[in-house]
Amino acid sequence: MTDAVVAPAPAPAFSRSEMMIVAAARELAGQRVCFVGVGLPNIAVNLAKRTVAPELELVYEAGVFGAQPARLPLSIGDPTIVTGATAVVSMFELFAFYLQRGLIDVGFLGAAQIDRFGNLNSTVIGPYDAPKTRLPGSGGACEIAINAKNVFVIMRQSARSFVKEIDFRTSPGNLGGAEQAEAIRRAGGWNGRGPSVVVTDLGIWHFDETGEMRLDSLHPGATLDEVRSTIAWEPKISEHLEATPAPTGEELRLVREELDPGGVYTK
Amino acid sequence: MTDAVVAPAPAPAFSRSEMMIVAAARELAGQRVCFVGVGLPNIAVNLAKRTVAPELELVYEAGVFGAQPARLPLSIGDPTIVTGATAVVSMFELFAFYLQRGLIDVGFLGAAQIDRFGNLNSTVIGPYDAPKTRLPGSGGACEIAINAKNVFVIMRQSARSFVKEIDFRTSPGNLGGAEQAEAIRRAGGWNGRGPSVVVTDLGIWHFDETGEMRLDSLHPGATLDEVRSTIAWEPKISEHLEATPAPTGEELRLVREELDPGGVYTK
Amino acid sequence: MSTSKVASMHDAVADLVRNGDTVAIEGFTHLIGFSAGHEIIRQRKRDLVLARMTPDLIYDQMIAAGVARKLIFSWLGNPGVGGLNGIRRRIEPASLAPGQVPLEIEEYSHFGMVSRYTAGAAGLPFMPLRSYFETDLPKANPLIRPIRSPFSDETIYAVPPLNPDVTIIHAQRADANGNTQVWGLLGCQKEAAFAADRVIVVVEELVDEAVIRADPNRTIVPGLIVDAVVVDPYGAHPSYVQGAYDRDNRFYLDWDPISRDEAVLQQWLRDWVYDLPDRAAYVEKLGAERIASLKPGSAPSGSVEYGDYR
Amino acid sequence: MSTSKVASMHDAVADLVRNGDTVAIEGFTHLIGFSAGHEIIRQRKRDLVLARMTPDLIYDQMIAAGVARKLIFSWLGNPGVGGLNGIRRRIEPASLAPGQVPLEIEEYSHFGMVSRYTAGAAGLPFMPLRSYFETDLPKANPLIRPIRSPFSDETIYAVPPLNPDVTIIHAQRADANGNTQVWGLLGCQKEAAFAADRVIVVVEELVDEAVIRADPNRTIVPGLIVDAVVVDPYGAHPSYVQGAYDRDNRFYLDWDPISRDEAVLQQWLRDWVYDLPDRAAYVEKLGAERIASLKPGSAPSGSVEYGDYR
Repeated sequence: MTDAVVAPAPAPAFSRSEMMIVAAARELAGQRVCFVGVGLPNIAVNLAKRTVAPELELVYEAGVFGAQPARLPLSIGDPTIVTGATAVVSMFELFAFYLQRGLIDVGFLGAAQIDRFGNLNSTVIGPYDAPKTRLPGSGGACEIAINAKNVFVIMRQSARSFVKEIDFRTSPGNLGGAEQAEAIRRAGGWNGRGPSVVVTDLGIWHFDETGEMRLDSLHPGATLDEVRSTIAWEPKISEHLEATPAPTGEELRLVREELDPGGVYTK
Repeated sequence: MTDAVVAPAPAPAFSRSEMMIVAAARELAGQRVCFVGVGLPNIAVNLAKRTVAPELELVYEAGVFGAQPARLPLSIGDPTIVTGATAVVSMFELFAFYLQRGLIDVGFLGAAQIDRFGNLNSTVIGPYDAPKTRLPGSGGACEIAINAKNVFVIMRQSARSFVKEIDFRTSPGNLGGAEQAEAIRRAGGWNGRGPSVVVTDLGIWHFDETGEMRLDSLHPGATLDEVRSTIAWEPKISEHLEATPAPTGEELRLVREELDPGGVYTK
Repeated sequence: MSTSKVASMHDAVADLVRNGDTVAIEGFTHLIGFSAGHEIIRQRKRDLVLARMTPDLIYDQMIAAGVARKLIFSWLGNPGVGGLNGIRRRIEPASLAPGQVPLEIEEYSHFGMVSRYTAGAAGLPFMPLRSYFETDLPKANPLIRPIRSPFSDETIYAVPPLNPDVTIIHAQRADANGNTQVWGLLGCQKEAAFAADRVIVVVEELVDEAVIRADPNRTIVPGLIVDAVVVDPYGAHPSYVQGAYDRDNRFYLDWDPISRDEAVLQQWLRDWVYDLPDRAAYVEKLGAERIASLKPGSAPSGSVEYGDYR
Repeated sequence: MSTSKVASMHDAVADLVRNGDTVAIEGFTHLIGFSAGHEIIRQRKRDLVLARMTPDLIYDQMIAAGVARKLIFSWLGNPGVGGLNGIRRRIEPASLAPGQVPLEIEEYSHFGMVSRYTAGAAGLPFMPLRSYFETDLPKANPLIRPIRSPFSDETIYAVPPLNPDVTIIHAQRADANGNTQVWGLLGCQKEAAFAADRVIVVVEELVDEAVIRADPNRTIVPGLIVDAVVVDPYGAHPSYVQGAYDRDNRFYLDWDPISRDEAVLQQWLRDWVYDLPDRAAYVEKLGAERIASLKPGSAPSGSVEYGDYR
């Protein structure tokens, strides 16, 4: 490693999952209080805290504020998120006094299905009463989508998950479009402004003025054809489409050595 | 004191306040969980725990369950009710999970005014908007009267306090009579059955089948004339009126030496 | 003062859990009452309505063992691993055995479940919450109903109280009277216990009443509402107990292949539940080495001063 | 990680308490923020709406000093002693000075006040409760309103949220970022703090962040919602701090005669508030002997094990 001082190392190879996690972590720059979900959000948020957002306060729905996990938590209720945390409270308090009160800046969600307006399904594939695939259900996702000020979504693209119509609306996004969503959110006194970014294994999507997803950045190695073939609708692509900067060596080191040495999320 | 073994000591002298406190404490025999109010109830309940009801669990609205005060608490929030208690919780939990849930057997109340049906006023003398005397108000008294399974009342008799019509109903008793009160309590899902005893400086009152106070026991030294002259209505007197047994030497010792050495409540 | 409520797990479950009961085993990832769930399987209880925010491995096992007719929940999964295969086979029509009755489900969000227990614990006929707006959950569950504020003209949602016949919680410690203390994640155990008619507390350690009274702010459940105290060290395995042992993640990973095959799952139940008398035998079968591997390092809370006031 | 929020009481009150604000100083018999109340008097704040379950001596002093136009409360008294004479003189028409505007009052029961703070802390438009049936309180206060359950056809009552502009609480300890821990009586401080727009925490002791993080279950208020941390030892005198000092009952008894005479009361305010710069001067004036007489014996909580998981 000593010669790295005189000559930069060649750009490291990385997987698409690694790119997705790194891109999601970077989106957290400047955010203050983040509600951490299970799975990919968990690793992305923990990476952000070690890189772009050291001041980030991690809130876990299990009842933890200000977690400082010494290892990547195996689940959102891992004992490592308790030891050394700032506060550990009942779930009633967490959901009522932190989330519903409007103290959460970012809620980080995954889902099985998403539509063009960022509405999410994590409940069921097929009819509710006779499911083809029974998924975990809401957990806290329904109320996070309503009460976190901003919602970040992280999920892999595929035509089965980026669908024209989701089978069940677990978490409201921009509903039928931005105008309607904004009116309903305001009238109903929701804390949340809805989804603001969707990070996938192919790129980074934000929402345009109509409330629809728009591809703003394409990950290295991904193509627009790939993007289109993994979405069930004709996607909007930014006129100023950017190229997502590849993961840095340090980002990859953190993911591979500290956060996911077993490669559970990054393979 | 050694000759007490061969000849009983003469009955000790006692004040009317002492008789009232002792009589109230005795009523707690067999009760399990008691919500302790400020003032006279505080000393009566602490006496009961040291005599007829050692198993009594003391609940203080300040948020304490299973208090074991090492001294007579100066107020219902004294630090001595915390140290050595079984549980200390927020006031939301105390009122919601203990009282409103129906776990309290006896709520012990005082008041400035009472009517024949055991309705209580601790809010105001005179009109609410232009009070002659502004009293403390409900505190927990309103919800104790509704949600404690039984309500014990302790107060000194006087024509100003045992009145035909109370100026403000802070705590509902038997409303306009037993039949109405029972119907309303049942229909409204109240936990409480209403007042069951009123202990005064002159005697012990229970409630008859019409829901009206009836004198069942007269304290030593008190007369029926006195009882009548300190009540603004013509009181019911039991056909089987009993004589309240005088305080025992041990009861008086506990009150005078342990519970109220300053004589604050017993003078 | 303290009548002992200490009982064996066998007796506690035999006396307090009845066929047809609504049973809540609560504990959110932390302090999951596996030993109690196994005893319910072993005693072949039937027609239970099982309530739990996260019906993870323990309810997958119980439902696969046939104890339940209905499930009330908010998140159905093997946390950090995947799905719950035993339960999915009772829900997805394609997986049901011929003639098998599907498991009835009643579904909320996490805050909805927490609010149901809170209403139950508080003796309230409903609890209001700002969830469910513009979602399909109220359509899927008619017990999620709109309610209008009497102050602001806003319409939000309400859920009804959930009052289990029996709530079972696992804790670090209790005294013989059932005064129970927990630290680390608190989940909704307090609310679920106060909401219940009967409460079983399972603990790692039985302590003297004086230990509880030395730190009354740590008490989450008073003996007043507890019917039985079961002393079952390692009773929360493969979940964890803050300060005592770690989650046995290997088992969570192992459960996925075990539970994918109904026959393998049933064999697992025979090996680890039916053929064992109690949790002590389970711990012995697990082996001292595996147990030892779960022990964390030390991180003491420190002591605070309550003061002696006389 | 932790930007310091430590401020002098003067600066905290000057920056965060504004004329016309709704201010809640909470702490039920325990941890009453006398030093904060005195600073509000000293800075001659005006037209405050004062909220507090039990407006005891501190609000009697503040209202007599003329800082308030309105009081929101549930029990008005000198606990264990008698009435609050300063406040009564502003309520009872016979006692009002000629031309003096009476104090506006808004009155609840204890559970009503707690429920108002809870609704405020939870972002709810109302909180339901089973109080007020067949009492005159809903007539006296039109903000206590009936609400019908969407499940049981029962009608109970509801109270609206109470969201103070500023909540001030006193605590045993906090770190410089405002992460605050309390033991002993908890009252409704957590709810009042989460309900507020701004929060001032006054502590007996400033501790390192590591002390807080060693026992996260004791944290009642996170630094996230705290605007200023004031270190004011003995700031709760004459009320008490569990483990640190006892209630100074002599002062509660003394206050009765002092407050019965408006002139004596005003002289007391000059001697003990206006003419002193801060709490340190108050403690010095009180004297070391009196302070020492309030020290309790020792009753440690003992330590629990959180476990180090890496």
